[in-house]
Order: sequence, then structure tokens, then C-alpha cells
Amino acid sequence: MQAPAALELNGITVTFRAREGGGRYTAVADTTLRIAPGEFVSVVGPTGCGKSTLLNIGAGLLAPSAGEVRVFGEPLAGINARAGYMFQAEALMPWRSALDNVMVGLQYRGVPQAQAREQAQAWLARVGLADFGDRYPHQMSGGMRKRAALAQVLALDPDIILMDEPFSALDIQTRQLMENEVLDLWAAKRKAVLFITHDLDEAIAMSDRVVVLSAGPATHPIGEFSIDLPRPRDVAEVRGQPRFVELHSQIWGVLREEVLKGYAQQLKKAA
Amino acid sequence: MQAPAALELNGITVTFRAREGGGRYTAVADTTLRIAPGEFVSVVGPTGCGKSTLLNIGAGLLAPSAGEVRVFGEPLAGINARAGYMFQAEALMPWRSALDNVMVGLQYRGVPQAQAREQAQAWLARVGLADFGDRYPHQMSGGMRKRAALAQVLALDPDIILMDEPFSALDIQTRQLMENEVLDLWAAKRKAVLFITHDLDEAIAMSDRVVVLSAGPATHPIGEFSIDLPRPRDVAEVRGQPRFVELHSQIWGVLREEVLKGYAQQLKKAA
Amino acid sequence: MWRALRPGERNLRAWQLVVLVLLLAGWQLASRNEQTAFFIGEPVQVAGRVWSWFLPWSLPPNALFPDGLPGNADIYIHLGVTLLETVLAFGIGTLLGLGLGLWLALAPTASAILDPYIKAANSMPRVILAPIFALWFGLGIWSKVALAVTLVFFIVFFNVYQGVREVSPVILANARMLGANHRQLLRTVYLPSATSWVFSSLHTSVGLAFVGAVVGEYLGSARGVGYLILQAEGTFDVNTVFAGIVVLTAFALALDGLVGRIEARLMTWQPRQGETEKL
Amino acid sequence: MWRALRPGERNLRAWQLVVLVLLLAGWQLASRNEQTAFFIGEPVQVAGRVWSWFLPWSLPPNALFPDGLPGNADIYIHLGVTLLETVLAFGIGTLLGLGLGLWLALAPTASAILDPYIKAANSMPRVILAPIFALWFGLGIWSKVALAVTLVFFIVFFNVYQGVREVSPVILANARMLGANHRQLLRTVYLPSATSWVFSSLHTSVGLAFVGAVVGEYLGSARGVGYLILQAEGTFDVNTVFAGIVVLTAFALALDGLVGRIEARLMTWQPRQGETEKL
Amino acid sequence: QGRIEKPRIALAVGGKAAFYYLPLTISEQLGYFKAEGLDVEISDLAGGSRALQALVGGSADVVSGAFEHTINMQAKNQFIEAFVLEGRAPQIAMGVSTKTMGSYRTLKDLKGKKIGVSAPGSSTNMVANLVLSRGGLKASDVSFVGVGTGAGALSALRSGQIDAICNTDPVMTMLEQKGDVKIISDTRTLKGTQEVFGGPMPAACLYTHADFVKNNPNTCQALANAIVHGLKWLQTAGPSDIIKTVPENYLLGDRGLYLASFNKVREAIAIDGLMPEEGPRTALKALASFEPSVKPDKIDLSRTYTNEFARRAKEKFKA
Ligand SMILES: Nc1ncnc2c1ncn2[C@@H]1O[C@H](COP(=O)(O)OP(=O)(O)OP(=O)(O)O)[C@@H](O)[C@H]1O
Ligand SMILES: Nc1ncnc2c1ncn2[C@@H]1O[C@H](COP(=O)(O)OP(=O)(O)OP(=O)(O)O)[C@@H](O)[C@H]1O
Ligand SMILES: [Mg+2]
Ligand SMILES: [Mg+2]
Repeated sequence: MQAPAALELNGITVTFRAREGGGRYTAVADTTLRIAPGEFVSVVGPTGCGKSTLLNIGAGLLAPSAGEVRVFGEPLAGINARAGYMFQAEALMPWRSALDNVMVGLQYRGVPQAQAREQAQAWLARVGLADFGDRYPHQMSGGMRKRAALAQVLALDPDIILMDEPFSALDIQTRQLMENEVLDLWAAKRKAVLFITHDLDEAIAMSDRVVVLSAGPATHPIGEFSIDLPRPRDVAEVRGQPRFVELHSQIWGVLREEVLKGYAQQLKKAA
Repeated sequence: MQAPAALELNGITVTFRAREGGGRYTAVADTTLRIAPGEFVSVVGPTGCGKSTLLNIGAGLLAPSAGEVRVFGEPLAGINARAGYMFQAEALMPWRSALDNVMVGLQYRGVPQAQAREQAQAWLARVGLADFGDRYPHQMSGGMRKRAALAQVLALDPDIILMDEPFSALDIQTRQLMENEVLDLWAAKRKAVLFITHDLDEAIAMSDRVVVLSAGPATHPIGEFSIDLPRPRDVAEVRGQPRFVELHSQIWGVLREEVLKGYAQQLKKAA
Repeated sequence: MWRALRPGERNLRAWQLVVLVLLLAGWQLASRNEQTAFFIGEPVQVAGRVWSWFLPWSLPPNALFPDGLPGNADIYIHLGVTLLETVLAFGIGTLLGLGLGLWLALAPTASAILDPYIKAANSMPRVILAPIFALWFGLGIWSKVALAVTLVFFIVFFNVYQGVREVSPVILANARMLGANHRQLLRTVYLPSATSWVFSSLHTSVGLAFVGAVVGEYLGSARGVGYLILQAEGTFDVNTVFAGIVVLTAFALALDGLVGRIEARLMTWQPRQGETEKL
Repeated sequence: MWRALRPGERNLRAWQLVVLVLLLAGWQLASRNEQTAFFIGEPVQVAGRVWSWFLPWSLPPNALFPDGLPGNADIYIHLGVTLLETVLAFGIGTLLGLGLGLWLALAPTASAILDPYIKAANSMPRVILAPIFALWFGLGIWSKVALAVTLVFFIVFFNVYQGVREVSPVILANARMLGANHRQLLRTVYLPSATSWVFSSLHTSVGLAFVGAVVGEYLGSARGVGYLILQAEGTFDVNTVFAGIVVLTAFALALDGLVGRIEARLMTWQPRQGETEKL
Repeated sequence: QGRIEKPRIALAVGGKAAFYYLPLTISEQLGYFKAEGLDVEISDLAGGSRALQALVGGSADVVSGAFEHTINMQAKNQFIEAFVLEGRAPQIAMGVSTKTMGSYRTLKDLKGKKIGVSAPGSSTNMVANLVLSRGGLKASDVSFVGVGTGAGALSALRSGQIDAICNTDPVMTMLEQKGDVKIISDTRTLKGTQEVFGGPMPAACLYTHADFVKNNPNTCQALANAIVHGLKWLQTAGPSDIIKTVPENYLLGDRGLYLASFNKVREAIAIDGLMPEEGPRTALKALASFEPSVKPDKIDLSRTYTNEFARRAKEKFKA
């Protein structure tokens, strides 16, 4: 018997009611995805294909129109309490300073105030915001807000980590620092990670497996690639390895075709 | 006599009142930047250094603590009416559908309704959203919102285009399509463009000049690189050229050092 | 069994009816006590009064109404007057509140100067002003409209004022960069963004417009539902008083329903929960 | 020259004073007409009345006050009663409005069922309910508190209700993912996010709490500023009526100032304009 | 005299400053309640009917109000008893506007006109009805406007918004003095009352629940004593005494006016607190003609009042 997957999406279909009375839009169709405990899975796909939607399903924030979600073997009803979710959109509370935002999850857990503050401060430091704990979100730059959100999620030490383009607002250098931070954490605690990114390099450098989604509507996985690069990896160095380049061009081939297909559809319709 | 610069930032310093009574934070110090008409300038720098702040100054949304802004030779007071600004944060009106959002600027200009609708629809098609005109922002994916915002700004055909990480939420393929779209537009109409990005490839592939900013606080330019790659360029192809690689490693050298410096400062303080 | 009865979207009306019946039953029970009945009337008698007001058919004496029930159908003129006053007050008060709220929210200096005066005006007991309104506007409908306007206005005003100031700074900056002038900003940014604030205040003020009109009539008039209520109070006819209240309440709910409809139409853009479709 | 006089942050108080003086001058002018003065009083006489109420020193007859000005210092008991009623009503109404608003905003089924009843209750003319309150709460302060609560409650309620529903869905989802339970969501998301809504309603309801207390006293009491006003109206002493209104208004402004302070403290997180420092 | 059962009395009155309730104010000001060992708290309400409501609701023990209320309440099966009379005429006068009805000759001229009353359904409305019925007019031939008993009433008439007014003092005296109205009927005098009501019409009195009277005889006696004491004082008081006794702010800011009004209504003030024999019947007749829900044959007038206390009080203050 296999151990149950940390997160298991079985035949998920998501149909949005497009607008009042109007038609429907099927964002995701019959998608199955399993993430084993301790596995790092990246999802790539053309913009607007349904990646965030899938993550919302996995987090329990959105109920699928069809299909089933299982968390460590249990069917999911309501919020996925074992997951931490870093949203694509900005989700910091504007009425709390950076430090208070990072603390809030710990407070929910009932961690004593002083200890929560200490842990939160340590996390802020790890994402390079040690000096900015007293800033309110509107006083931070876009990248700083993203890092604060990252600290907020990681501080809780969840079993499943869902991340939606966490590093897209960071410069390359900071990005690599953050990537290594996440990889270290992952390596130490063997979390299950579901990671969305547009950066194929990033996806390959970090993951055990990369899943490519088709263009929408009715998105579904069209390719899965096992990344057999040796661990531990340093995200900056791994990019030079020949196996990396090989995987990159394989995945890129699939992805490129898909994006162009989606885009061509669009242009054709527009014409 | 030289023609006046399209946008001229002279010795700009920006100091924020950090919080109630508390100290101040000087984000940008004594920065001078000139963009000639028809010039494409990219700004790169570590996250949180002050890039968006500079753009806000150039747009007239923020008054500098010291220094002066000139637009085509005229000192700027209030909003910069000749500039279009694509924000880093999400700025679509949630109560308007994508199409209405793209139309709104045209409506402000008094373009007749039917014509505005037609133009807006054409722009939506150019950014690959022809089918999504009736979606409200919360019904679009992150990347779709970004593209709608791009269409919103470009539809107005401003003389100066300010863009703050416009493509960071897009997949590589869509991103290149959009980059080419912007380059085509720029080539056809010779706008002055001030472009912020974290992607050095993108900066080099698109610009006439790349400005590197130092880490904050008191950010200021620490390097300027003329990009002498031949035009017209295709952003995907240009990356293969040896001169590209050379420029890349030059700029990268400056930037990398700066980022590490800033980060080290942070970590030291945190320790 | 319990699942079918559980309150939900399906059986909402049914549950509302249950609550209504419970209320009426409680009322009827309470009115068994003579002394209490003196204050709260009896639902059956109240219903009878409403019947006489609206319907032209008399009922012969029966168990519930030992004296029979005349069918006078004589409320329409009173009701018409009160509704007219209410609708006028609601309209005028809302427009004034919107206008002044927008203006002051966008003119910080004027607002800072006038601020204490507006708050002072809001804390004046309106009832005491009634004679002054009667002097200025006569004893016709306009003095009642004026009184009700003073109630509606402030509620709308404060909410519009706050709503405008809550506009997202990024969206505002974006609209300004897109070239919106003052009027356009108002129309395309401030107003849509303040809509939910405005409607929240409208829900409160529908009720208060009625209150204002009735109290105005109550303080001096020749017709209107408030006049009927006052007359009934003078003769200790509490059933008529409550019949008047019931009728007014019904119309207030109708007007509020209208406001709710407009709101729903204007707010389609808002995200709602459960937008995925169950297959 | 004009620049120095131009309204701005500096000379705000001065300008407010100018407006005040203009208002008083207009009042004084209008009161030159005998018939008008009969309704709006004379500012000087009103000031005299306020003097007698508050200060223990008499003035000898003079040009303005041919009969002299007694220094009775006798308002304190009345004022104390009215203030107590107001503060109680404001506190209770706000708490009830907050509580019920939060509850119904978070319990969609209950809110759907109760919705028409709450709106109906809001559209009841409170003046008519006064005798019922007197029945339940006696003629002491509690019946006045009850009346004022019915005014305050609904305003707070509707705003809280709407405010809670306006919470950003992303922030809410984030808090839920971070493991907030119901109570924690309330405390860390719904309440902070609804603060500006709550305060907007508090600004309206400070005034209405006074109105409710005074009207309650006006309808029947043995002391309180509303009682003084009722007495004065019965004897055509319009100056005293306005003196009462002036005194109440001053206190309403003071209470509102307090609310404003708390608001400013709770809302520091909001972006303000002009955060750059001019050197 | 026995122990007072309830020394703390909550007394409700609707519009205390009016002449209608002058005896109450006098007794209060002269400390006669205290002298009887009572601690009376007088709550002023916005109208006589509210005072009655306070009594029924239990928030007041005793009301100073119109005698008709006792009949009204009996029609609703509540037994209320008057135990000392303050006024023997309703002090209501009716006049026509000299401005809009300069050519007034007979009551018939009022057909189709607007008549201001203090409130629809109130005793001023009833008096107006009775006056009109003497001219052969029905209530539906005119329209009644509630104008209150304050400044609003004055301005409504002066600005021509109403053509006639039926109101109490001081409103009527003020209008009369300025020549704004021509009085056509006057129940401030006994003669006018006789004309309008066809008999003596009891007005203000102290009343309370019949049970209360039964259970607190000594308290009622003390109250009656205080009022009768005040009535006695009023018999002999000169204008300067009145001015000195009544609270400063009741004087309308114009002593001359106050005294003029006082002289008009003086006759209407009761002499000894006793209910005249004919009075209740007159009141019932008037009320029944005005209000269909009051059925004369169902009312037991003997239960609406008692003269027992007033009689004893009268004896006490004979000296
Ligand atoms: N509430 C909604 N109502 C209707 N359609 C929606 C809704 N939410 C998302 N969609 C649609 O579902 C599709 C997938 O959206 P999603 O946000 O999952 O894309 P994504 O893959 O995350 O894209 P990106 O890379 O741009 O973030 C899009 O076409 C979007 O328009
Ligand atoms: N309103 C404000 N009050 C105080 N500090 C502010 C405010 N706005 C920005 N800052 C600070 O100014 C600095 C520069 O911010 P800015 O947004 O310009 O950075 P950026 O270069 O755009 O970063 P990113 O790449 O992350 O978007 C940051 O340290 C930020 O915290
Ligand atoms: Mg997404
Ligand atoms: Mg930025």
C-alpha cells in the first residue's frame, strides 16, 4: 500500500457562472493531480489557464463543480487546515504592520504574544525585512509586500505549502535568495509543496516534478516531467547543468506550443 | 541647443514620514534622470529600492521633497497629463468590465461611445483578451488583469509611457508577445518610455538605455548602460546575440553586487 | 426531515412567515392583558381597522367584530399625502446628502471649516424645529417634507462623505493618470466606489423618511397617516394607531424593496460567493 | 494678502470663527423682525439665558439686559441627566448595533429571514413608541435611553452590516487559510475592516443620541434639558428653547470630538496624502 | 388623619405651564404638598393623553388631567376616578381669523374652512365640534388642522393658514389682544361653558385608578388637601401674589399678558375642589356626541369621580 498523497485532486472540473444569466466558463476540466508528502511540484501553464483556480480548489476556498479533493487521504470539506497558501493577489491586512501581519497566524494558533513576536521578527529577517517590521502595507514596495506575505505563510510551518507566483515581483538576485530559503525549509522539513510560476528555470530548479497545463478553457495537464537533478540544489548553480538545459528544452517545447495555440485562438476570434 | 527631454528628473529626493511622530525614510536621494523623446529607458534595481517611487514622481502623483520634474521642458505641477502610467499594483476599476476599463480613458477624452468601444475592443484583442471583454476584474486571472491594464494605458496613446513591472505576471511566451507589441508601438510612434523591470533580459532586449539603481535607503543611479543592439529587435531572438550576452554580464555585475550589499546590510542588522 | 425544514434559500419565505405568525401570536397573547392592550392594541382589531380603511365592503357583526366592520375605503387620501411627503423627502434628502457629501469630501478645506456646523445641525432635536418649519413652509406637505429631509439628509451625507474618502488610492491615481477631470472622476470613480456606502445609508433613511413625514404630520396637519394616528391617540384608540403603523411599515418595506432592487442592479460587479456551478 | 487669508490648515479655527460670527450676525439680523424673533429668538438673549444657567454671578441691569441677568447656575442637574441618557443610549445603541450587525452579516440565513423585520422596525415612528417605553421603563431616564437607542441602533446596525460584507475577499480568504476561527476572524478581519463604516455611523449617531434623549424628555419627564425646552415652549419662551439647543449642540460636538479622536487613533494605518516631507 | 400610605407620588401632567393646571402649580410652589407630608415629583409630558398613558402604564401614580379621560377610560373598561377638581370650565375658546374671515357673521360661514385645533381628537377638537353643531354643521363640513398649543398655533392663524382656531390660553388671549381673532365661543367663562355644553363642564382634576383610591385613601386625602388649599389661596390672591408665586419662566416674558390671561380664566378655576352634580353628565353627553365608541348607557358615571376627599378637604380649610 502506498502512503496517501498529501494533496490529491481527483478529476476536478471548475465551471464559473460567467455573468447574470449569461453562459458558463469551464476553467479547469477533469484534472487529476497528486502531491506526495515531501514532494515539490511546480505547475506551469499559459496565463489565465486556471493555475490559481486549481490552487484555490486545493486550499478549499473554492468548491469544485465536479471531482474530489483529498488531504492526506481525508476528503476535504471547507478550508484545508493543513495547508498554507501564498496568494497571487495581495493579501496582507492593510491595518496591520508587517510584523503584525506575520504574527497574525501565530496568534491564531495561540502562540504567546512575546514568542509570536520573536518568531515573526526572525521570519521578517529571513526575507530581508528586519528593518521594516513597523511599516504598514501601503508603505512597502510591491516586492516587500510579497516577501512579507511569504514570511506570513512560512511562519506557520504548514504541512502543505501552496504558492502562487511568489517571486514574480522580486529582482533576480533577491529571488534566488528567496528560492534557496524555501528550498532549505523544504529540505529540512519535507513539506509537500505545490508551486505556481511562470519562470520555467525556477520551476525546474526547485521541483521534483513539473506539470504543464494546457491553455484554457477546460484546462488540464498535458505533460508531466520528473526532474531528476540531484539534491541539494543551489538554484543559481543548477541552471548550468546539462541535464537542466535538456529538461528545460523538453518542457519548453510542450509549453510554447500550448501558449501559441491559446494565443492564436484568441487572435483568430478577434479578427 | 538640445531638444528638451520628454521627462526630466532633476536632483530628486523623496523622504517619507515613516510613521506618527517617528523617523523619516529617504527612499530616493538626489537622483537625476533624463529621457529624450522617443527614447526607451529601463530601470533596474533591487526590490524596494525606490523604482516605483521614481515613477510616481514622474507621473506627478507624488511631490518630491527636493528637486524638480520637467515634462518636455515645462516644470511639472500636479498630474503629468502627457504620460500614461501602468501601475505595479492592480488599478482596474472593479465596477467596470474589462472592455469598459479599457474604454474609460477614451471616454475621458470625449471619444464618441461607439468609436471608443471599437478601439477598446481592438486593444483587448491585441493583448489577447478579445473574448474576455465582459469580465469584471475579479473574474480575470492575475495575468489577464495586467494585460487589461496595459491595454487601458496604451489605448490612450500617451507621449510618455511609464510602466512598472508590466509583464511580471505573464508566462514567458505571452510576455514575449506583449514585449513585441510594446516595441512595435514604440517603434511606430516613437514614444518616450520609462520601463521598470526585474528581468534584466527584458530590460536589455527592449531598451536604448538601462539605468541601475543602488539599494535603498537613499537610492540613486549607480550605472547607466547604452544598449547598442540594432533595431528593430525581436525580443526572443536578440537574446542570442553575443553583444547581448556581453551587456548582460556587465550590468549583472553591477546589479548583483548592489543587491548583495543591500541584503547583507539587512541580515547584519537582523543578526 | 430536519434538513427539509432547515432555513435556507428555498424556504426563506416560509420561515419569514413563521416569524410573522410568531410575532402576531405573541402580540395577541400579550394583548389578552387589558392594561397591556391599552398600549399595544389587539392584532385582530388592528386588522379590522386596516380592512375598513382599504376596502369598500362592510362585514356583518360576527364573533371577532361584535359591531361588524364598516368598509369605508377612506385611507387613500391620507396615505397618498404621506407617501408623497415621504418620497419627496427621501428624494430631496438623498440628493442633498449626495451633493453636499461629495462636495465636502472633495473639498478638504471647506469640509474642515464647516465640519462642526454640520455636526451641530445633526444634533439638533428636529421635533423642536417643527414649528419653525411650519412657519417657513406652511402647514401643507412641505413642512413635513422639510422635517423628514433633515433626518434623511444627515444619514446620507455622513456615509457619502466617508465613502468618498475610502476610495482606493491606486484606482483614483489611475483614473487621474488616464486624464479624468473633476467631473469625470466623480462620475466614474467616486460615485461607483461609494455606491455601497450610499445604499447602506439609503436603507436606513427609507425608514427615517417615513418617520419624519409621520412625525411632521403628527405635529400639525390636516391629513396624512400621521394625522390619523394623532387623532386616534387623542381618543385613546390604540388599534387605529397600530393600524397606521402597520400600513406605514408595509409601504416602507415596499420602498425599501425598490431601493434594494436598484442596489442589486448597480452592484452586479461585486464578487459573490459560490460562483462555481455545481454539476 | 489674499494668500494669507486663504483658508488652509493654519487659519482653520479663524475661518470657523468667521462662519460662526456670520451665523450669529445673520441670526441677530433676522431676529430684528418681531414675528421671526418669536420663533428663532435673539442670540443675545439666548446667550444671557446660557449665562444664567451656568454661572452663579448675577449681572446688574444694562443696555442688553434691561432686567439684569440672574446667575442661577441651575442647569447642572438637567444637563447631567440629559448627558447621562445620551451617553448610555450611545453606548448601548452602538454595542447592540455592532453585535447584531456583525451577527447578521455573518449569518446569511438569519439575516435573510429577519431582514424585513429589521427594516420594518426602523421605519416605525419612534415618537409613537414613547408611551410604550414609558410603560416598560417608567418615566425615569431609562425610557429616554430606550428611545434614543432606537435611533442609534439602526444607524450603527446598517453600517456594520454593510461594512462587514465589504471585507476584501482575498484578505478574508488569507486569514481563513492562516487558521483563524470564527471569533478570530471577527476580531482581526471583520472588525478592523469595518472600522471606517462604524465610525461613519458613529458620527451620525452621536447627534441622534442627543436628539433621542431630548425628544424623550420632551415627551415626558421631570428633569433634563428636554424638559426645560418643553417648559419654555409651553410659555412661548423661545430664547430658552434655543439656549437649550445651543447647550446641547456644544456637548454633542464635544462627544463627537471624542469619537473623532478614537477614530484617528484606530485609523493610523490608512494611507494619507502628502506623506513625503518637503525639505 | 391616618398614616400616608405612599408618600412618594409620581404625578404626571401634560403641559404644566398652562393655566388649565394653575392650581397644581400653586400648590406645588407654595409647598402645600410637602405640608401634607407628600413628596410629589411632577413629570411634564407633551399632552394630556400622554399623562393618562403614563398612569395606565404605571409610570405615574396620579394624573392632573381632563375629567373626560375618566369616561373615556371607562369605555375601555379601565376604572379611573377623579377625586379633586381644579377647573370648572375647559378654558377653551374659539375664534375666527379677522384676516381671512373679516366678513364672518354666523357659524354657517365656517363651512369648508380650516379650523385649527391643538390636536385632532383632543378636547379643543371636541369643543370645536360642539360649537359647530350649534350652527348645524358637521365635523366633515370643515377640515381640522392640528396646530398645537404653542407658537405654531399663533403663526398658523396669523399667516392665514387656518381660518378659525379653537385653543386654550394663553394662545387665545395673545391672539385676542393683537386683534387677530374674533372670539365666537368662550368656555373660559361659566356662561360660555353653559352655552356650549349645556351644563357645567368639569375640566382639570386629579384622577387615578379606582384601586389606587381605594388602597391609598390617606394619600388621596393629602393630595386633595393640597389642591384645595391652593384653590383657597387663589380665591384671595391678588395679581402680585400670583406673579410672585408662579415660576418666573411661566410668565410668558410679559407679566401684563400673563395677568390679562389670568383674569380671563380666573372664573374657570374651581372654588372648593368639588365636582358639580351635573358636571359628569354634561361631560358624558359632550363626549358621546364626539366619539361614537363612548356609549352613554354603558357608562356608570358614579364610578368616574368621588367628592369624598374634596369635601373633607373643604372642611379642613374652611377657616
Ligand atoms: N470568479 C470567476 N468568474 C468567472 N471566471 C473566472 C473567475 N475566476 C477565474 N475565472 C476565469 O478562470 C480562468 C482561470 O483563472 P486563473 O486565475 O486560475 O488563471 P491563472 O492560471 O492563475 O492565470 P495567471 O497566470 O494569469 O494568474 C480565467 O479565464 C478566468 O477568467
Ligand atoms: N508611503 C510610504 N511611506 C513610507 N515609506 C514608503 C512609502 N512608500 C514607499 N516607501 C518606501 O520607499 C521605498 C521604495 O519603495 P518603492 O515602492 O519605490 O520600491 P520599488 O523599487 O518599486 O520596489 P519593488 O521592486 O519591490 O516594487 C521602500 O523602502 C518603501 O518601504
Ligand atoms: Mg493566477
Ligand atoms: Mg515597485
